[in-house]
Amino acid sequence: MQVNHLDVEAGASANGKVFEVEATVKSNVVVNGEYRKLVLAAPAKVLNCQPGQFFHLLCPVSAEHQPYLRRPMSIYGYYPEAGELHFLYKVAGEGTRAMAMLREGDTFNIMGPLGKGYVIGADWQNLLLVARGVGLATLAPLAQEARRLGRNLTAICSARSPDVLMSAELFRDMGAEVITVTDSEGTSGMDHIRAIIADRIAQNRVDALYTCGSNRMLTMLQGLGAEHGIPGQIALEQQMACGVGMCQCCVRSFRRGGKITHERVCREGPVFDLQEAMAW
Amino acid sequence: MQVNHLDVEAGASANGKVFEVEATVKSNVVVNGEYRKLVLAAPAKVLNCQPGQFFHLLCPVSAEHQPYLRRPMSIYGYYPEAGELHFLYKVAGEGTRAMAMLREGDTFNIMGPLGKGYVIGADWQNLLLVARGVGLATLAPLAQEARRLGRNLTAICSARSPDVLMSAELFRDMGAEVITVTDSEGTSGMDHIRAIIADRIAQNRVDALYTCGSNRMLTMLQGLGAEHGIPGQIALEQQMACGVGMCQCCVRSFRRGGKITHERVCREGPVFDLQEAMAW
Amino acid sequence: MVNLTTRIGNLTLANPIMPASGTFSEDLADIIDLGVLGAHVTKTVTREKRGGNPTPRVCEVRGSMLNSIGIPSKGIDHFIQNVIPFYHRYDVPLVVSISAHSADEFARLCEEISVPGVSAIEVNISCPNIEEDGKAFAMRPSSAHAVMKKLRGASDLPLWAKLSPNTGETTEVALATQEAGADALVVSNTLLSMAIDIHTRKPKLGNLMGGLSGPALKPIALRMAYQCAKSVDIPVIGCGGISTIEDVIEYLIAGATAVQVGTATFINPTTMVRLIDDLRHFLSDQNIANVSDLIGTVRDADAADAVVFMEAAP
Amino acid sequence: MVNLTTRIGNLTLANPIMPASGTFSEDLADIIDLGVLGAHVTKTVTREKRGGNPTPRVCEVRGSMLNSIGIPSKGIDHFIQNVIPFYHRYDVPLVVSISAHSADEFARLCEEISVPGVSAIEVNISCPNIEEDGKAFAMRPSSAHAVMKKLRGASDLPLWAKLSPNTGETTEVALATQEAGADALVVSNTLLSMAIDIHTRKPKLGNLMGGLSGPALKPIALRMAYQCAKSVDIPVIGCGGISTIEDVIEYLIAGATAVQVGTATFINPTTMVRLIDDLRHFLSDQNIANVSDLIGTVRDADAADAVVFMEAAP
Ligand SMILES: Cc1cc2nc3c(=O)[nH]c(=O)nc-3n(C[C@H](O)[C@H](O)[C@H](O)COP(=O)(O)OP(=O)(O)OC[C@H]3O[C@@H](n4cnc5c(N)ncnc54)[C@H](O)[C@@H]3O)c2cc1C
Ligand SMILES: Cc1cc2nc3c(=O)[nH]c(=O)nc-3n(C[C@H](O)[C@H](O)[C@H](O)COP(=O)(O)OP(=O)(O)OC[C@H]3O[C@@H](n4cnc5c(N)ncnc54)[C@H](O)[C@@H]3O)c2cc1C
Ligand SMILES: Cc1cc2nc3c(=O)[nH]c(=O)nc-3n(C[C@H](O)[C@H](O)[C@H](O)COP(=O)(O)O)c2cc1C
Ligand SMILES: Cc1cc2nc3c(=O)[nH]c(=O)nc-3n(C[C@H](O)[C@H](O)[C@H](O)COP(=O)(O)O)c2cc1C
Ligand code: FES
Ligand code: FES
Repeated sequence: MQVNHLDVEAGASANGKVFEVEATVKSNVVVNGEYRKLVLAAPAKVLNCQPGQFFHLLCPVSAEHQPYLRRPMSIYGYYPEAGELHFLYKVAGEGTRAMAMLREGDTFNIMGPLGKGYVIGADWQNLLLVARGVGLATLAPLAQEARRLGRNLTAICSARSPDVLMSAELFRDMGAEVITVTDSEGTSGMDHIRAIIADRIAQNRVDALYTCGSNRMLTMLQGLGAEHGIPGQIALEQQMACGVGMCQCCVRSFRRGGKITHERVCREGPVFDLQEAMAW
Repeated sequence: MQVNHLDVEAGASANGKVFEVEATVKSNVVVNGEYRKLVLAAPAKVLNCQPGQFFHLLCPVSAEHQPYLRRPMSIYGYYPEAGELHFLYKVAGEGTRAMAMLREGDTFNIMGPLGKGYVIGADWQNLLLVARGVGLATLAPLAQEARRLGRNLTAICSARSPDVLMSAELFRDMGAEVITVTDSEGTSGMDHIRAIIADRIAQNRVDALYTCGSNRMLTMLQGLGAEHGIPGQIALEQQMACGVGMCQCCVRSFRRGGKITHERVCREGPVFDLQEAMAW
Repeated sequence: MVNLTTRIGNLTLANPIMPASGTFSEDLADIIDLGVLGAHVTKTVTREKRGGNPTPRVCEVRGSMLNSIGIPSKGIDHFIQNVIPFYHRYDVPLVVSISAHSADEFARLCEEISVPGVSAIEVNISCPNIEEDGKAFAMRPSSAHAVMKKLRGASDLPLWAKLSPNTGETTEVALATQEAGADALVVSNTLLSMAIDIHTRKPKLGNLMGGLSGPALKPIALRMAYQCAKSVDIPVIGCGGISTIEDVIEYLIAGATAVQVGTATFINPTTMVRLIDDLRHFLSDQNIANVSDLIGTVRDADAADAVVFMEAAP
Repeated sequence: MVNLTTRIGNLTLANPIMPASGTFSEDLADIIDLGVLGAHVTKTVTREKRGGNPTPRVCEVRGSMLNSIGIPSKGIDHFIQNVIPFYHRYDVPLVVSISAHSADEFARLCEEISVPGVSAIEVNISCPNIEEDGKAFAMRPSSAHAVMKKLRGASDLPLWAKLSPNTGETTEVALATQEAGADALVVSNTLLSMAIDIHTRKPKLGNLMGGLSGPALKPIALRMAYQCAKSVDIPVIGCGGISTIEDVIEYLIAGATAVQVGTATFINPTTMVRLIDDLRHFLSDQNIANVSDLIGTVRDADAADAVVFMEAAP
């Protein structure tokens, strides 16, 4: 169905910010039961990424799976030196099922990097992020960037049970202080997370809040941020067709200057100001 | 695209003549540059075939090839003891290109056996066939059947040049007398073939004529048959959708009882009376 | 345990799966047991013998097909003597599809074909009306109404009107046929299309244009089935691009009381048998007791704002 | 060596490949050089600000997609101040797509948008005409004629009328728009369709129904392009399901003077660049000097009887 074409040099005077390229699969393995990690060998030109940006992926067509549109996926890791691009994904439907079929050596058509990522303010020393589930994929590069910039990072990692807390390890490896909360231990409720954060804010240990969480997480963090005047950013999702800003299918509503505006998640986002985002 | 389902037991009281089954590829190799031979492991129930019958093949869908309709293909060989079904095919377009991708161990959805095959009259001792190109696939099982019935067979094998005369070998193996004619030697012209056959007819050595040849071959054999009162049969082709007689897309015109009739190649054929067939 | 029966007017079908006209014949009995189907629907027949269109009569397009078979027909006598008796052996309602180029001939055929063994008549109004400007009866509410009215007078059998996707007035035509006495709607026939061989530069069909069927047609025919089910009171039979159980369920939820399977049978001749089986499993897996519990359950008031499912965090 | 230029009325395009409205924007400049395209066609704009339809606005169907974006618009002032100037940097004709719900508002918009930098106006008449019964202008010859006539009076720029596949009167509408002064036809827009999530039982689009685009639309839009090219004298621009060079050639052979590429750009953003390249290679491989030598060369008189290619024997 899709046209499998190989790295068209798409005209000399394009901006050269976003590329459609054929990457090569290095590995594609199950991590932690629920998630899969895809490691691609990708050309340097697409590895100039920002944390929070995403790629738009052309999932492979076969007799069993025939996804048509591309699928948006956060960058889980970008390593220009190693020429690697990582994705962490959960098998949800036709597209991700097709992705799960990718084998070492297969080519995989990807387009990116896309969208606006997280920003770390020059004077923000203490960053706090709250991640759950696949949201980890979106926030991992932020931790890496925080370390590069020498900022302190606290990561609150939420999961169903302690054994799926792979994020904890990852953030610890990146030098973050990690707090784990789980459903099975009854520690992942909003009230409890709020209390943890409020406590740190009281100690002046939070300059910015980051998340890509759920509705409840958004509402809770908005409340905290507003109350204490702490800036925050959230990565949002929306169904996408083009992924680059042309089709206007991926709009969401935002509160800005007392009015409701529509913004494209693929272009103005996927990372938005925490206070402007609207619960849904 | 297609539904890949596995051997539905399609209701107890079906006639049980034709089956949709998943066969397994044993090999799929190039023979003689222009042709490919596909060997399948197939269940016994589909191996109760007649020479001249065909199967309707669901060529595999991939990112590169997306054939939709099935493709009709003559049975090149059926071996109930070995559980094997053979096809000989030429890569022509999307469907046969997809077939050429089949690898050992792949499953392949086939439907058949279909159509009416060649008939060998009880009192026909001396059979003569004229085969060219992929037509060999259609006529090979006839030679096998002739041997089983202890009839004499003469095979006139026509080809572009002597080195593509793989049919000669095959028919010789089946105990036939083989006459080869080739374009490169200038022996494959209709006049020459006609002369060879007329000569044998004069010697009373031809009781029936068989072919699946071209228009020119048809016209030539019709002339000979009519002149000498020798019966004959020809296998014809036509584009097919259903392959079993439902859609009426595969009709061709025939001369019968002074009138022109339309017959379905998939159902009333693909083998028809030589004199009734019409040049096209 | 689960109840697959469905009612089309006064006919009760053992299950909602039946073939589409022109994609089914006695020949399929070589492969499946025709006795398991919800109904048998025959290829459209005309009163007179007809030859059909020139070959090539089919071609494939990306993931679907075009056909311009036309309506080759051996005529009504042959049909009554040979085809109808074949189906006597099955305890399955026989639905006969008919067509004609004028309303009067249509009505005559309808009357003549109303013989024992026939349970319902499907009226293929997608053929050109040569008495008017050659546009198919199904294109306009007025011509659809006129022909259905005549047919209604010609037979007491249930009349199923088969609509065309080529019209811009789907609901108007649906309402007109209901008003003229149709007992059910079949939605829909094939959509006028074309394909050209870029090497020979010839149209791929001998008749230049032909009807699109198969998966590509599904979203269009589904929309029509939904529109019809919303606007008429008679049952709607969905048809167009059905090949999987998901397709069947989608049509039922949209409001179809039964479905017809066409092109998919060419790809997998056992499709209908499998769909009946799959439907049984789907219903029991979902604890749905009756097929009828699914019909028309589309939550069309709740369509918008489905933003919640966009959460990545589970 | 090969000449890719093509003429749409008094406009000469460097090549016949351009984007379809709503599937293109300044943003694509991040990925390809917009300067290589035959024309730039912008997303339909309305006079007033508009919000567009509720989400979800797209979904996929087998091998194609549906959309119900609607026409979110920042209004004409924003468009004139921000969008038109962006395209000044390219030496490529700028075609602005406009729409409105009444003929008068349409004409006002047409006049106001006829500013320097705009080479042609594409008239999206697939939107409902709220002054009549809410059916789109493109559905009927009369309403298409009326609105085009008003627009013709409102601007001296070339007017391209974009037709809809939802009508049953394609050639009648085409003739009516020509007669009202259209300079070219774009054939066609998306086809009304539907999809339902069988698990939630909700329509997959927030707006219930939406337009089918992508490969499934091709045989339908190609048929329309052929019908239009046969019946009108003004150029026809083919649009619908184009993603490969074979698709482009098929439209040109059918009679299209140029083509628009829509959904394929979502799948491969470099599609148009590749098609221009492929077209050049196709022509030179086939020893065809000019794109124009292909246009309308369909051998429609020779369609039938193509039985000869069925020979197995070579
Ligand atoms: C910016 C962004 C970043 C994302 N990052 C990740 C990630 O790192 N890891 C991960 O597992 N998932 C991520 N998602 C969600 C991911 O895109 C969906 O899980 C995926 O598209 C599902 O496709 P499918 O075919 O398997 O599912 P289906 O349900 O069959 O998809 C049907 C359609 O809905 C769309 N869709 C379904 N779920 C979502 C969703 N949550 N967001 C947007 N579109 C959706 C699909 O793209 C497709 O078009 C991200 C989404 C966005 C918008
Ligand atoms: C009864 C019968 C037996 C046959 N036996 C053999 C055989 O043993 N070996 C072999 O190599 N070929 C045989 N053919 C021809 C074979 O079916 C075609 O070569 C094949 O369908 C081409 O498909 P494609 O997708 O590769 O080509 P495409 O040209 O892409 O096919 C396009 C469409 O045209 C149809 N088509 C194209 N050529 C033919 C043709 N010659 N006959 C019927 N339909 C055609 C295809 O099925 C398909 O639907 C036979 C045909 C028939 C009818
Ligand atoms: C080869 C073929 C022949 C058909 N013949 C008829 C016919 O005679 N009468 C009719 O009403 N519909 C006919 N149809 C249309 C089908 O009944 C059905 O409406 C259409 O194919 C859509 O369903 P599908 O997508 O499941 O095939 C035919 C379709 C095909 C593919
Ligand atoms: C997301 C999307 C938005 C569209 N918006 C418009 C539009 O604003 N105006 C318009 O005339 N056509 C619009 N179209 C229709 C396209 O211009 C084109 O006619 C149609 O998609 C068929 O071409 P394709 O199959 O190549 O996509 C839109 C199509 C899509 C997919
Ligand atoms: S996905 Fe097309 S604008 Fe965002
Ligand atoms: S292929 Fe359908 S009747 Fe012969």
